[in-house]
Amino acid sequence: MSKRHLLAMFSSFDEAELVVQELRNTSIKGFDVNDDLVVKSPIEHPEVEEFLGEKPVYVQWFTLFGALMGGLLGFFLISGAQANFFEQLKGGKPIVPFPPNFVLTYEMFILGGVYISVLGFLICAGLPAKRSPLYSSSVSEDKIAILVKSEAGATSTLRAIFTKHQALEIQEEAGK
Amino acid sequence: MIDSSSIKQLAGHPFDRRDFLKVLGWSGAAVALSGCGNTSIENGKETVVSYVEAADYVIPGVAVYYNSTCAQCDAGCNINGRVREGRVLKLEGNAASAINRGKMCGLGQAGVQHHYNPDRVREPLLRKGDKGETISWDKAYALIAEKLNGVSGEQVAFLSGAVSGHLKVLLGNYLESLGSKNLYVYEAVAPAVQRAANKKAYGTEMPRFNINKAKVVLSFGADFLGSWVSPVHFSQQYAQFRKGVDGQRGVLVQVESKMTLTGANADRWLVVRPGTEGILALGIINALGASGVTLSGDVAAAVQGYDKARVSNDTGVSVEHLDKLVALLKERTPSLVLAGSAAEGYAHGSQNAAAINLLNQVLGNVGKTIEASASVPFPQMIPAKGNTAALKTLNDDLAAGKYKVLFTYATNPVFTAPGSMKFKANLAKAGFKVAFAHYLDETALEADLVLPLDSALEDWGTQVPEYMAEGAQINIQQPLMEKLHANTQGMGDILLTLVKQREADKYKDFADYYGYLRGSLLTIKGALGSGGTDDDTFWDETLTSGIIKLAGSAEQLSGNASAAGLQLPAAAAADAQYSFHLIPSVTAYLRDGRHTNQPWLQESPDPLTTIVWDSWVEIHPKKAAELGIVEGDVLEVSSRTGSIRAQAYLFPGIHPDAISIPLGRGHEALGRYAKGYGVNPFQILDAVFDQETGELALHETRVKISKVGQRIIVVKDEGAAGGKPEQRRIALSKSTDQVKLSEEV
Amino acid sequence: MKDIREDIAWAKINRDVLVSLENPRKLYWVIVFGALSLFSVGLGCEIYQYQVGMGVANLNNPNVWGLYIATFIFWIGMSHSGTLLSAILHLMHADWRKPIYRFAEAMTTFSLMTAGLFVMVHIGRLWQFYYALPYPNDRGTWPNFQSPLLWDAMAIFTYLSSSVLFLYVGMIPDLAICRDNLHKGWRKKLYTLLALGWEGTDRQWRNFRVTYLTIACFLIPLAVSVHSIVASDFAMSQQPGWHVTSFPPYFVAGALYSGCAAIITLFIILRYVFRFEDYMTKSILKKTVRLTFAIAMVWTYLNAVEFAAVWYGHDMDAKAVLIQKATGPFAPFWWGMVFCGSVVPLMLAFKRFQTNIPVLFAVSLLLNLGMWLERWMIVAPTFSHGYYPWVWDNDQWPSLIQWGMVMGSFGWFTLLFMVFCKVFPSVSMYEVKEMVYHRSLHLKKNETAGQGAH
Amino acid sequence: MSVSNLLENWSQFRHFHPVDDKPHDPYKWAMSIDIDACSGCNACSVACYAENNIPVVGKERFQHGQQMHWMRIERYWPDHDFDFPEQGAEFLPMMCQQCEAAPCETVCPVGATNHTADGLNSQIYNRCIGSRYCSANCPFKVRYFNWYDYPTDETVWPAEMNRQLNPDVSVRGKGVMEKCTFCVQRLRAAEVTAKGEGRIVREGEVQTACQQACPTSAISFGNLVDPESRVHKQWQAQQVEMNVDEQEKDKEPGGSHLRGYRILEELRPYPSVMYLERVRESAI
Amino acid sequence: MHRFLRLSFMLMGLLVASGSYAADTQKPTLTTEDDLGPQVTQPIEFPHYRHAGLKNPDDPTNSDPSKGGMEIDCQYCHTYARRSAVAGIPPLQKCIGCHQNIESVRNKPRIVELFKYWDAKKAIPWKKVHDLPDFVRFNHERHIKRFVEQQNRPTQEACGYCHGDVKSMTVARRSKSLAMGWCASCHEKNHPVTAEGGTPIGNQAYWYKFQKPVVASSDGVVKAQGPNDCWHCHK
Repeated sequence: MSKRHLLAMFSSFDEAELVVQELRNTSIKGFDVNDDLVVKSPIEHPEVEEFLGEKPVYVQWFTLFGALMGGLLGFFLISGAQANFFEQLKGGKPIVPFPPNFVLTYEMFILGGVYISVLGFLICAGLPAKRSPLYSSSVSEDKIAILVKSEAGATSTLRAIFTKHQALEIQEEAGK
Repeated sequence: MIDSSSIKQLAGHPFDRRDFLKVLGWSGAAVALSGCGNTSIENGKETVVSYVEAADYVIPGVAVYYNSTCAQCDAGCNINGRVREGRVLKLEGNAASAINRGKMCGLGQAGVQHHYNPDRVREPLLRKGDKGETISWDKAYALIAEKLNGVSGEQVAFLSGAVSGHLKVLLGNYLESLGSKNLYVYEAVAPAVQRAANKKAYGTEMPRFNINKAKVVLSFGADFLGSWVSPVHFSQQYAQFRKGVDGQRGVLVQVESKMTLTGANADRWLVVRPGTEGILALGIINALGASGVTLSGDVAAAVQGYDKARVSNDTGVSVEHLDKLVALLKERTPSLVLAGSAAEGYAHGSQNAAAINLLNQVLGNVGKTIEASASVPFPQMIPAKGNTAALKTLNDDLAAGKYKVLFTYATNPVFTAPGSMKFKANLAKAGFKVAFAHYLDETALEADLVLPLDSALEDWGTQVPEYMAEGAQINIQQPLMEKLHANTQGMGDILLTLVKQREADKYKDFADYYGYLRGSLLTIKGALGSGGTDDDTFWDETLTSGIIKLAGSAEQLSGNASAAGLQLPAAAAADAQYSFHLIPSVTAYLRDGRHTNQPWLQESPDPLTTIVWDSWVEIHPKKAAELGIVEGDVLEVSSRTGSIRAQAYLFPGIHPDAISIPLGRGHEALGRYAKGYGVNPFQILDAVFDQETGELALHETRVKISKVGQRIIVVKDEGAAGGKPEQRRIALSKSTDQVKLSEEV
Repeated sequence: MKDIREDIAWAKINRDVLVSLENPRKLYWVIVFGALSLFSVGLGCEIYQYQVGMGVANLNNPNVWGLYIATFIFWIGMSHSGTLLSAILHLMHADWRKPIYRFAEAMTTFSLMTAGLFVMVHIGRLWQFYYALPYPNDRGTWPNFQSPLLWDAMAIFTYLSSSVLFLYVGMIPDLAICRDNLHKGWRKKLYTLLALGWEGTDRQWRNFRVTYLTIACFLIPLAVSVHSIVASDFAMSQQPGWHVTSFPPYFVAGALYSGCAAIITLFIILRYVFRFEDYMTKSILKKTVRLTFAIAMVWTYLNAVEFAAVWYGHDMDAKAVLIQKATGPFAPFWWGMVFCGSVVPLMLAFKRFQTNIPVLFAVSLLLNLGMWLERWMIVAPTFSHGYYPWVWDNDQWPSLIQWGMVMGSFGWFTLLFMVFCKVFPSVSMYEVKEMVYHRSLHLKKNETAGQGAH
Repeated sequence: MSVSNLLENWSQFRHFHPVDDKPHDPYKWAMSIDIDACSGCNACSVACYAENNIPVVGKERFQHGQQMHWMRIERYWPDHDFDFPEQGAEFLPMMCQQCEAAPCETVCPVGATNHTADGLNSQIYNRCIGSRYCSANCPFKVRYFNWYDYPTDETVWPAEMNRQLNPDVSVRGKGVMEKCTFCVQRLRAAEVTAKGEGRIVREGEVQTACQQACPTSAISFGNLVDPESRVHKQWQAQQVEMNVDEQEKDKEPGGSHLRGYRILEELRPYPSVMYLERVRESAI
Repeated sequence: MHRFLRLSFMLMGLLVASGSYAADTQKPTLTTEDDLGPQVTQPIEFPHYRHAGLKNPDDPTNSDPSKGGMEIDCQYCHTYARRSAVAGIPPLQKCIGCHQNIESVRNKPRIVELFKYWDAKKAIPWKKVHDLPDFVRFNHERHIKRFVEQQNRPTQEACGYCHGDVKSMTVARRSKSLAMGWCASCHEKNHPVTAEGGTPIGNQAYWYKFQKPVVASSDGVVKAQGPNDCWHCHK
């Protein structure tokens, strides 16, 4: 079954919200609001998340893991090196002194946290990604876009809904 | 690469002087810190240098130690040279020596820098107009023979520094062969006045001073820790003296107008008006008499009138100090009174010295802390002692155009003669001037022929020290390494060649100076106390120890100095125009300036001012404040003879009426480390001489100072804050009643 | 006065900012050329010093660090305000940060890169620099982790890389805008590559929000730790004048202070050079100025506390250093620091100066000078008046080589910054849009509320 | 395995030195300098130049404070107002104090300076990168930095002069820190010899160059843990303890009659050099 | 969701692996493999195999000297190694000492060359094969003492630790890396620290290898690891 993409542009979040609500209320065959709908916006807009419904974010887990591993790696790398370096006794301090190791462990903790968070962001956000088949550069300017994916049969229904809500422009993937 | 003094291998081996002195692959010490753990062969160092033949004890990487004698000054310290792969690396003291007992001063250690000095003369040079031309030794000898041809003995003169041992013998023989009696032995800073005074007082020029046996040492400007007579030996005595007999620490009182290194170590440093040391000595005698010490008639008569008030007034030493000093001298015996160059550098220097020696007599120190020194039974080898009176005679003769041929050796009069003598101009009147030189110093530059000498570390010789520490001894000087430059020759070899020119037959048995030395010493083997041993063994033992200790008898010491003829002038009146006394200070390391080209000495801070690489004018802070002078102000110091410029250093250890400039710097030649650093105070010395001995009165020059208007940074080690400990526990001090030295280890 | 006008069209924002990326004005080239020349001077000095030895800097044995370390701290300090404006204000939802945080962050990054250079140029054997890096090697050696210098290296590395990531992550939506709007050769390719295919989908924004917030959270303690570690270089040592408990907060305050001053300077320059009057409004400037004033007072207080503590305490050596600072050869610079750092900012308390651009420009430069002097006065006097009296007051006036490198660092920083401004949008477009959007919503609400009240 | 090593020997790694540590055995090199005997003559300093390949920097660099003397003689005037220094000057030989808890060691970023088993504060030239942090943290300011490349400098070691260089000691190039080593090359040679013979280094078997030269024998050097050594006896007689920051004897009211003290010991670097106070006669 | 978990586990594994690697490999492992240095052309091609090589095993009487080696002890010629930190090169005298009595090879080209140097009293400019940087100080004497004199190992084995199997070479060639890690790898082994071993007893074991407890092996010999003090080799 071939899926087709449809992109509609709106001038405001309000319109887009209405569209999403309507799509959610209308049952269209071959189109699932939660899976096949993507809202693109030029700014970060919390309301988008609200009207699309809660979706889980996993970046924090990466962060936690990265920070802990960074800290552990830091401490053991440093202490291990101190314990094995040829010449260790310095300034009357213990071979494995805590204050310096804490400082370095702390830095490694942050380093791990930041690095793995960014990694997590890329993974969770699916970046780097190929551009989706339908894209309008006006999204990066001031338009809100709704990209839907549906079976070929459903496009006209969707199109009707978009038009109803004053879509500024509707793009449709060229037929194969 | 591992060795140290702990595994010293004193070379007790037959001397086959061929292969092992060879410089062997010395690349080991070159630039160290290249990259990381790179173990490939370093560029330019691909070859391992090996021996053809090697004695069994010569092991690469293990140092060999040879005993020899230090030639940096006349004290005659015995050294122990560390040699590795054919290079001499370091000079250490020979522990078997009575003189230095394994110790070394910095001047002596810098001997290696004399040896390796890049500015040494390497080829015989003949004057061609303003330039020197390299010639061969054969030509040089032929030239000397030619110049001497038809010249009578009176027209030849030899100017030498202090010289002793076989070199002196050979030098005498050479002059004799020339029919000349004109040997001038000149040393710019020798204790010549003292020798004369000692001779008068004790019957010997240089008795033994037992500082270690004295409970009180009263020194009139004798810098025995720095530059006086035999400093390393006296330093050891001083250390014992400080530990004291029975735990009673020796007390050192130094009387002088400018603080010397010894003064800086004194328990009490008494500043006196320049030239009044003799007055103080007589005042002390007078006070001692007043406190019950018996004085002989003439002494009592001589010191009459030197009452405390007058002495205090003349010298500037307070009555309180005088009383304390007298009490101390009376209470703690034996004591020792020393007369140093600072007391003697005046027109009445001999009188000062006599007064001071008289004090020893009165205190009963003669025979206790002043003892007869052992004598060397070979009078021809005892040192020809340098003085400045010789220079004056020579200068007068030169001015009269008396000499057609003049030899100079081991002295640099163009640099050290007082400016008032106009020595350089007079020197030009000599016909043909031959300089035996290590460096192209100021005198060598004036010569017509310059003959390069071996350094003391590559030459043979014997030396008899003037000051005998214990028994008499003859020091052996032997090469520690192969010649550095192919075309230098030993002074002994040169003299031998020259004397052969005159009397070939007499010396035909001696191929070289080494042969001469060995032959001569073997002939007196018996007298040296080794009659029974065979020649080779004797020779090996001699070279191994580097010292021939002699049984020699002690000279007689006369203990009846008389006060007859003691006539001290009243304290000098102030000179309205030239208001300051100039004290040219003799520093421990630079002395008369012959070693200034050794960078270790240049960079070794002057102990008192911590100044390096430069000259300075010491002036008392109060006087400086009066005159608006601050540290670094360039001052013009003018005497009647001339003027020099140097920067001021405010120094509390100097009489306000005096300024002091150190000797030894201000070279116009000599080499890269000496030329252009500092100024030469010899240049402005007036021609004033000691009335009795005719010695130059070094401290008699009067100067005036004026600010030039320039201010420069004084190059010194002390921080700009002036080295004040500021209540920090850095350099601590206690007085004797707070310590229990006898309990110490 | 408004932070920003609500009626700016989103498309105009794009246009205005994008225009700053192209067609540089003549003035731009003049600045770039000047910066390049300065940098070349510094580079020349470093090459000379590398060849001949550190001695050409006229350092000596007690005074071993000189201007290098002082300027190092200065640049490290400079970096902190980027983080402050960006991360702290982000967490606190102070949306006036939005038009100005981008360049502040760039400033953070570049001043860290400049600071790093000073660590390099001050090393005696730069060619062996890698000995200080912890890497397994066949010799079995490691750097000394007890050394505050190593903590420094680690902290700076963490801070620099995290700041770059923070800057970059925050810029992705803007890079996408650039990608979509610029159509010329290398730029297009660069932006396409860096935008990572950002399309502004809901999933991207969702993760973006969390990530950005997370990094911001990490950056704040990191920034504090970085500068307190720099303070540890001194405070962890035993030297009088350095061994001070209040050094870490003092350094952090000083860092924020100099950073804020630098932000004002750059704010004014950018506003003028790129004609960002609509975005970098006087209202925002005023807020920044007030923030600066507050920090200046914190710094002044901490300074006073430090001196007071030393004065009140029984540590004679530390006291001696303090007296030396105020009366010794460093006195002109020390009093200069007090004047520039504590007296000059009092001007910022006056309302009429808070938006007076020429005055603010001059003041901000003076503040920076004061803060540079502060760093020098931390480093140099202790060397010249430490525990050991023998080497006291042997102060060394820095040679032209040192000054050349200090100048060069300003050139290097300016150069980096100018290049950045032409390659990357120095005003965050998407966030300005957000700001405008929220303002207009707010306005609408107010209007409706107002109407209702009638 | 390093982690297992870490866990197995944890208590070893947490030792503080020298406070609760095992003593140095068989060697702890230490010195004592009698500044009453020291005449300030500088012979030690020159000996140090000769032994340790120290460059002579020349007038201009000396003026800039870039001198390299590992052993310097400090001259202090007594601490009160005077017209004339009637008690002379105070000379203090100052070199690396080989601290047991050396402030320089902890701060070196590359670990080029460490504490050795025989109680020395080592300086590894080939490891040093020249951050100069050690010097910054040295209370005595006895560390000297190679500001220029002296080995290649013709004015420092011209062609023949470099033949004097001691092959046992590295010649330091530009950019590294150096300092007094207690003549470690001699110590190590003696230790190796002794080891080959199955014994420890005997008293008097090894001398530092400064001690060897000192005309007044003001410097004693030896093995502090060897009860036979002079240094041990002196430290004991003077009641100077290594691991304290204030000596018991100094706590006595009115002070002690013992002369031994260590400079800046209140900073707790635990220096290995004990000085004996200068003495001046009270009767004059 | 599972995707993330899988990834997390992978990442964790990666970090643990790299972390443990980093923490566990500070010390080089003992390496004995060869690391050949460059071929060096010597002025005279000295045949080490003839002098030090094993005698002809097929002919224990070694009646034919042209076959096999002569099993001369390394120390016969390299006498300095046991007496000094540096091994040096034997003096020419050493070669001549034997060869003037061996008429059979007197006319071989290499020997003719050798005598040319001897007659001219010129040292042979041998090329360096083993060279350490100037800041590294290796003590030959100490190693010979330990291995040959105290532990009675064959000289060739002891020398071979660093110089390789010289007896099989013509002209010697560097065959070990001689880099610091290589040296250290050997010193990582446990050494006896008893008086019999020539080492003074004391806390040295503790100081030698700070973190390692002294190992008492089954034979009662107390052991510790080699010196871990930079100043032993770098001064």
